Amino acid sequence: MAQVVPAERDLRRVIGDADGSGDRALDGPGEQELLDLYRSLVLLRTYDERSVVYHRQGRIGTYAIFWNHEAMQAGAVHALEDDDWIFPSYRESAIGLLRGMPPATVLSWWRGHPVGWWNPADYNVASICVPIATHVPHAAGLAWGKKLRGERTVAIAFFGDGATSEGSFHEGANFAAVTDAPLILFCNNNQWAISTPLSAQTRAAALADKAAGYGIPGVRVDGTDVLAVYEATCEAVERARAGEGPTFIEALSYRAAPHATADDPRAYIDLERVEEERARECVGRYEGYLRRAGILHDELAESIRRDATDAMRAGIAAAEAEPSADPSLVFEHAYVDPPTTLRSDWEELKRILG
Amino acid sequence: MAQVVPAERDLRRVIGDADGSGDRALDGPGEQELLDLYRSLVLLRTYDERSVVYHRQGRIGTYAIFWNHEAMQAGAVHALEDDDWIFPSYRESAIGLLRGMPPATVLSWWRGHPVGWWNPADYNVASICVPIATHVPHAAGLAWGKKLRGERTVAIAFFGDGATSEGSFHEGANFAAVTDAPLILFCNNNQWAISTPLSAQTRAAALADKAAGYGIPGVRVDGTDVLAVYEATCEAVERARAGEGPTFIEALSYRAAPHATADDPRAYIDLERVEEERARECVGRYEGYLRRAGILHDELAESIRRDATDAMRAGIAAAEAEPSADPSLVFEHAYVDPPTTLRSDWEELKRILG
Amino acid sequence: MAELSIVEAVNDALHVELARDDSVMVMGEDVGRAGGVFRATAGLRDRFGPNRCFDTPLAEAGILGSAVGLCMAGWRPVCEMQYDAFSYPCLDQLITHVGRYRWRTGGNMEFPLVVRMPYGGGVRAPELHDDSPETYYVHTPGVKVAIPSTPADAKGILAAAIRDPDPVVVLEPKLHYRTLKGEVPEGEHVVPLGRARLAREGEDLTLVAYGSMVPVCEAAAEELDASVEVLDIRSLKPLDEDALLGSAAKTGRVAIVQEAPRVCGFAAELAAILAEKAILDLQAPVLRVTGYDVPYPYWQIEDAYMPSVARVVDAGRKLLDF
Amino acid sequence: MAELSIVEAVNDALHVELARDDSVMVMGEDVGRAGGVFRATAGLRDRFGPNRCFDTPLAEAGILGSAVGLCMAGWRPVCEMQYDAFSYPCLDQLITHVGRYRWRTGGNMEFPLVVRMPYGGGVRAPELHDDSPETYYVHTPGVKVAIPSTPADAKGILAAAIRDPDPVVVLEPKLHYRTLKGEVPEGEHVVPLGRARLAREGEDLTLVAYGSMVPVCEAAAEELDASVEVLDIRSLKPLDEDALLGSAAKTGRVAIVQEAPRVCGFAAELAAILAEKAILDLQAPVLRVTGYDVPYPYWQIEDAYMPSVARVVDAGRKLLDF
Ligand SMILES: Cc1ncc(C[n+]2csc(CCOP(=O)(O)OP(=O)(O)O)c2C)c(N)n1
Ligand SMILES: Cc1ncc(C[n+]2csc(CCOP(=O)(O)OP(=O)(O)O)c2C)c(N)n1
Ligand SMILES: [Mg+2]
Ligand SMILES: [Mg+2]
Repeated sequence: MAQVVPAERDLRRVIGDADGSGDRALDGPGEQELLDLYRSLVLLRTYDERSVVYHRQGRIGTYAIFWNHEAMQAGAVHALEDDDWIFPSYRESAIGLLRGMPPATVLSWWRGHPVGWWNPADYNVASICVPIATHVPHAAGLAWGKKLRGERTVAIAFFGDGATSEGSFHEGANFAAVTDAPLILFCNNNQWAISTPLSAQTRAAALADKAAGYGIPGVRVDGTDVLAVYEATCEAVERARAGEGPTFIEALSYRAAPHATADDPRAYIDLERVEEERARECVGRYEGYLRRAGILHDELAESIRRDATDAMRAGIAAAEAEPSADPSLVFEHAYVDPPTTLRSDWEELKRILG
Repeated sequence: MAQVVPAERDLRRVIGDADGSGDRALDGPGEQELLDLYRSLVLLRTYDERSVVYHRQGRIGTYAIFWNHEAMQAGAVHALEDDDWIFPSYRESAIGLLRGMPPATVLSWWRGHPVGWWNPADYNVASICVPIATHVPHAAGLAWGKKLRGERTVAIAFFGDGATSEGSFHEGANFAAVTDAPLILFCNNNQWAISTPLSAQTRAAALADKAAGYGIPGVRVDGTDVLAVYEATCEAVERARAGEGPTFIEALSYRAAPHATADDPRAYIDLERVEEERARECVGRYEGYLRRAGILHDELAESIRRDATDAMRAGIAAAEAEPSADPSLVFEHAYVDPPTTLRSDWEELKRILG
Repeated sequence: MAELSIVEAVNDALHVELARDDSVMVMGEDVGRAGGVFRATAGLRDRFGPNRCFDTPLAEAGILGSAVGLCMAGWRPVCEMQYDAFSYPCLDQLITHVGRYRWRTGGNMEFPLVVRMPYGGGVRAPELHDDSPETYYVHTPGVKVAIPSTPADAKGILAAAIRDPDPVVVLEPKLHYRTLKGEVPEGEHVVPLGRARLAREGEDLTLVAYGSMVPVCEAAAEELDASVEVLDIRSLKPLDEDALLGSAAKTGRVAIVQEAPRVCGFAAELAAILAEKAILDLQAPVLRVTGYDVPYPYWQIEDAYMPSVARVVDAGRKLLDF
Repeated sequence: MAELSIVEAVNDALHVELARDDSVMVMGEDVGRAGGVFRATAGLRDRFGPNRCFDTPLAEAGILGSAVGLCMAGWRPVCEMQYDAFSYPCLDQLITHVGRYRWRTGGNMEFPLVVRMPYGGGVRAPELHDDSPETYYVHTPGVKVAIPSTPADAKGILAAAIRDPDPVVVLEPKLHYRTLKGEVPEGEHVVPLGRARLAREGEDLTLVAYGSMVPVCEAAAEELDASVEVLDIRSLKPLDEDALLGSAAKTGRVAIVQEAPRVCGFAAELAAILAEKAILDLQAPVLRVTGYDVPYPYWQIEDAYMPSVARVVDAGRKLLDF
């Protein structure tokens, strides 16, 4: 009888328990880098928490909350160089902040304002992908195309557990594997796709078990352990740059917030489990680690948080200071060389708008 | 570093070498059943070889050759009961013969004649699926739907190695796994998708390695060993009926004939390898096994072949005796309750055709 | 009769039809535990069990493809696509199989499935939550397409689609899901496909629309200083050609309003029918007021994209002045 | 000038464009080792290497999706879909990304990719090798669509598509791939998108078509006892509206011929444009001669499905007698 063999069953961890048991030191990052990573976590956390407030205040539209996903996003991005490309889903909407994108840009995106649309080449961050998993082949194509040009660029695509059910995920992963593309398939397994639990999404014991089907390594990490994510991604980047092709990383966490501001999870979620997860959320875990290691103390933490809060305050102010968008933009940007009808349509509309 | 772990690396075999070393007896099938299996193989082989001739004679259209795939088709179907459903691709176009479908029906299909369209419920054989892998979700839905109704029906979907790259394969396999559908995913891995070799299709060491990603067993068999195919499928059927869900079977063979009558593989294939494969083709291998076991002798073999040839002769005669199709059929069958425009379109066309 | 919103009417239809016929089942992303992201399927899982209201994996082609197989097993699946633009992955199954399978069996098997989804813009949503994809569906042979504009029709047309022996795609105007309320007959209520609805009678000008554009036309009719007829097509395929030609014959002036991009939109089909069959009745050009041939814009400027009352009024005036 | 078939002209265009610009690459199923199932890509792999003519896995959404990423890396991918109906799995990528990505970057990134495929019926092939899918493409904002009918245009339009900074879908009439030969300029040859071709001049009646229906119209023009103009649209988006309106103004009688199913076909778009902008010029109804709204039939009766010379002549007579 055939067997189902797991890829890497045990979750990789670097950060230990609250009492410090199990903490592991990482080769590589020094104090400054560890603190930079903390800054990124705090920036993302602050972005997320402020955005929920802004939404309630009617200052941004529907918003996909990423509370407790910060460790996956920051841990993975810190393993990359700035030339490496990031392909985010809506869940990683603010990941550009880690590449210097102004908060106002991301806030504008959620405000449905055209200044929220950026040039991917400015940050090596692709546009936010709204339809599930359809950006996975883009990332495969970019990684492969860069390799064909002799560049050493690596790409990473972020997607969720639900996304692994889509044909696009499958086709993109296979393309990347077949072309030995330097791609990291980063699966944020928060165990929910809106109201659908992981058990209704797959029968696989672990999502990383999918990797073998593409002939690539499948790695499992604790997605709330930013250092484990960082370490696993570093290894994947190394393999990719060495020409060894893609890696599938499954980062296990738990969605401890609503799917988005429009969602009410009380109808389907286990609230006790949510409480547990909120108690061990990823920013606090890392903060504990840094404090235990003597790298972080109250004052510094406070100033990092203040910087992030200030950045957000400036960001929303800048976003709100944008003049309202010109309706002529309806007709812009779809084509380099548009059909002439778009011009006459705009002339007519202008006349009617008066 | 993560590992790529195979499902079942060694090919399962029952039939030994030409000298008889390695032959294994199967529990289960008696002499009659073994001979019935032989009859099926010969019927398929005869269908295939005659069809290539008919095509050359201009009596059927383009035809997808399945020479040396007979063991996979017959071996798997013999493991089923008649109530079980078969979902063929174009490569299994004549599989209905094993369920009593007249050769004329299949020949008519390749002749582009409406009498080649059958009612799937008459044979529990779905329509031939032309677009790659798109029937996999159909098979998943049928298997699941039958289970929901409390029936004990099992379904099997046949597809190729190339098909495993399609999103439809992935989505169908996952649906079947998640619903514990009694489905057998039967992959005819003949190592080519037209001119594309397996190595350009996947980086997986074995296609059966994909099974773990769906949380289902992945089995590998020698696809030219009809008894190995039979045995592995019997086990998969048993699991399915026991409520244990789908099995992925990878049957390894080699496409030792052109993809279809329109294809010239000399541009891309290794002709020596083809010769080797032709020398150990599946019908001859089974014939050797039966002879060594004393079950088959010249006279019986001859009469079985004659029956098949007679059936084909009668089949093509019947297909060619069909009156030519009525153009009114253009407007039939798309709808139970068609838009009225179809009727007026036909009235107009009739007037013009005169 | 109860006063219901459109999404409540959809929910009502599903409750009635699942109770009436135990081969009807609902499937889709988040239709079960959550009752659908718009709550169109609320209460079904509790009432009929998880097999009759099934939370699928996140895979639209898988949903529609399995639905084909479910039909073969005797079910009548009602598939929800979560949003218009997320239905595109299912187009392959729709075109290659849903519209052809019955034909492929020589008319021997039926595929009485329904694909339903919220469609259209104006809801201040991020990208790809706003499309009007009816052309992709209506151009596809073997499927029927309907787009209701009122709560009563939302219920009655969905019921008709579920009972129809052929595959039917139903697009529901999400802009009015909760904002448009109306009387809806209780219990079984079926509005046959293939019949247009005269939303407003008039003599001078016909405004033709369906779905979310019907209220826009009604408002424009109010503003225009003429006797304006508003024809709600509601069933795109089969189409009530007689109603269209009848109204054109009566008024001689027709504007067609659609939210989708213009090129090859359904308004083009209606205009082409008029150009062929009403040419002697027409006293003016046939005008189309449509979305533009560009991606649906980010929401701060979506109002400029959507056919507005002002644009319809402008077209109406042009026709009346012609 | 060489006398080439359509598929040879396509092959010629690819050779010239790959030699001219080393960011152009060809990708698709069987395009490399086999040179394409129709041999449209023959010789490219040997000449330019396996990276510039790449045999992809069997996954159409994967092909088009990777092509999007390849554009981001500076490539200009030319994607082959093996047959019309096998392009449907790529519709999702086309609609959600190919047509929107430049817009989504505020016009900062270009996606100069091409999707090319053989299309259409009449080739005695099994199911799903015969579709005319242009509506799905032309209705999609952000992409351009062209369908040549002659060898020279097959080369020149493909070259224009490859050089175009926007995504372009090119459908090639497979019925005439090998049977229709014509003079094709050697070396670089570009036929700009957006210009129709007057295939035949006439005074009494205009037959409008593109792709495989152009020869049908030319044959019908011969049979009709009148001065018949044949307009080869060839670029569906951008469209040469002036050529269409000009011919309609001249003859006052227009029939539009398309192989695709009727409802929301491109003939509807052209008829709608005429109904809006040529209403005073028209001396007769605008007729459409199209495929029917049914699945493309099995090949023994496909001739009854395809718009025939007899059907076009019949429409022409109706218009002339009107
Ligand atoms: C193709 C497509 N189908 C459906 C949706 C609607 N949708 C948005 S988020 C979501 C759930 C995604 O779950 P998962 O992949 O686990 O990512 P998560 O949201 O948990 O990060 C769904 C179904 C979509 N955006 N795209
Ligand atoms: C969706 C789709 N794309 C492309 C094709 C054209 N095509 C027909 S057979 C084939 C190769 C299939 O290879 P495989 O799955 O290995 O099956 P085999 O033919 O070897 O049995 C291709 C590309 C198709 N039929 N459907
Ligand atoms: Mg998730
Ligand atoms: Mg194969």
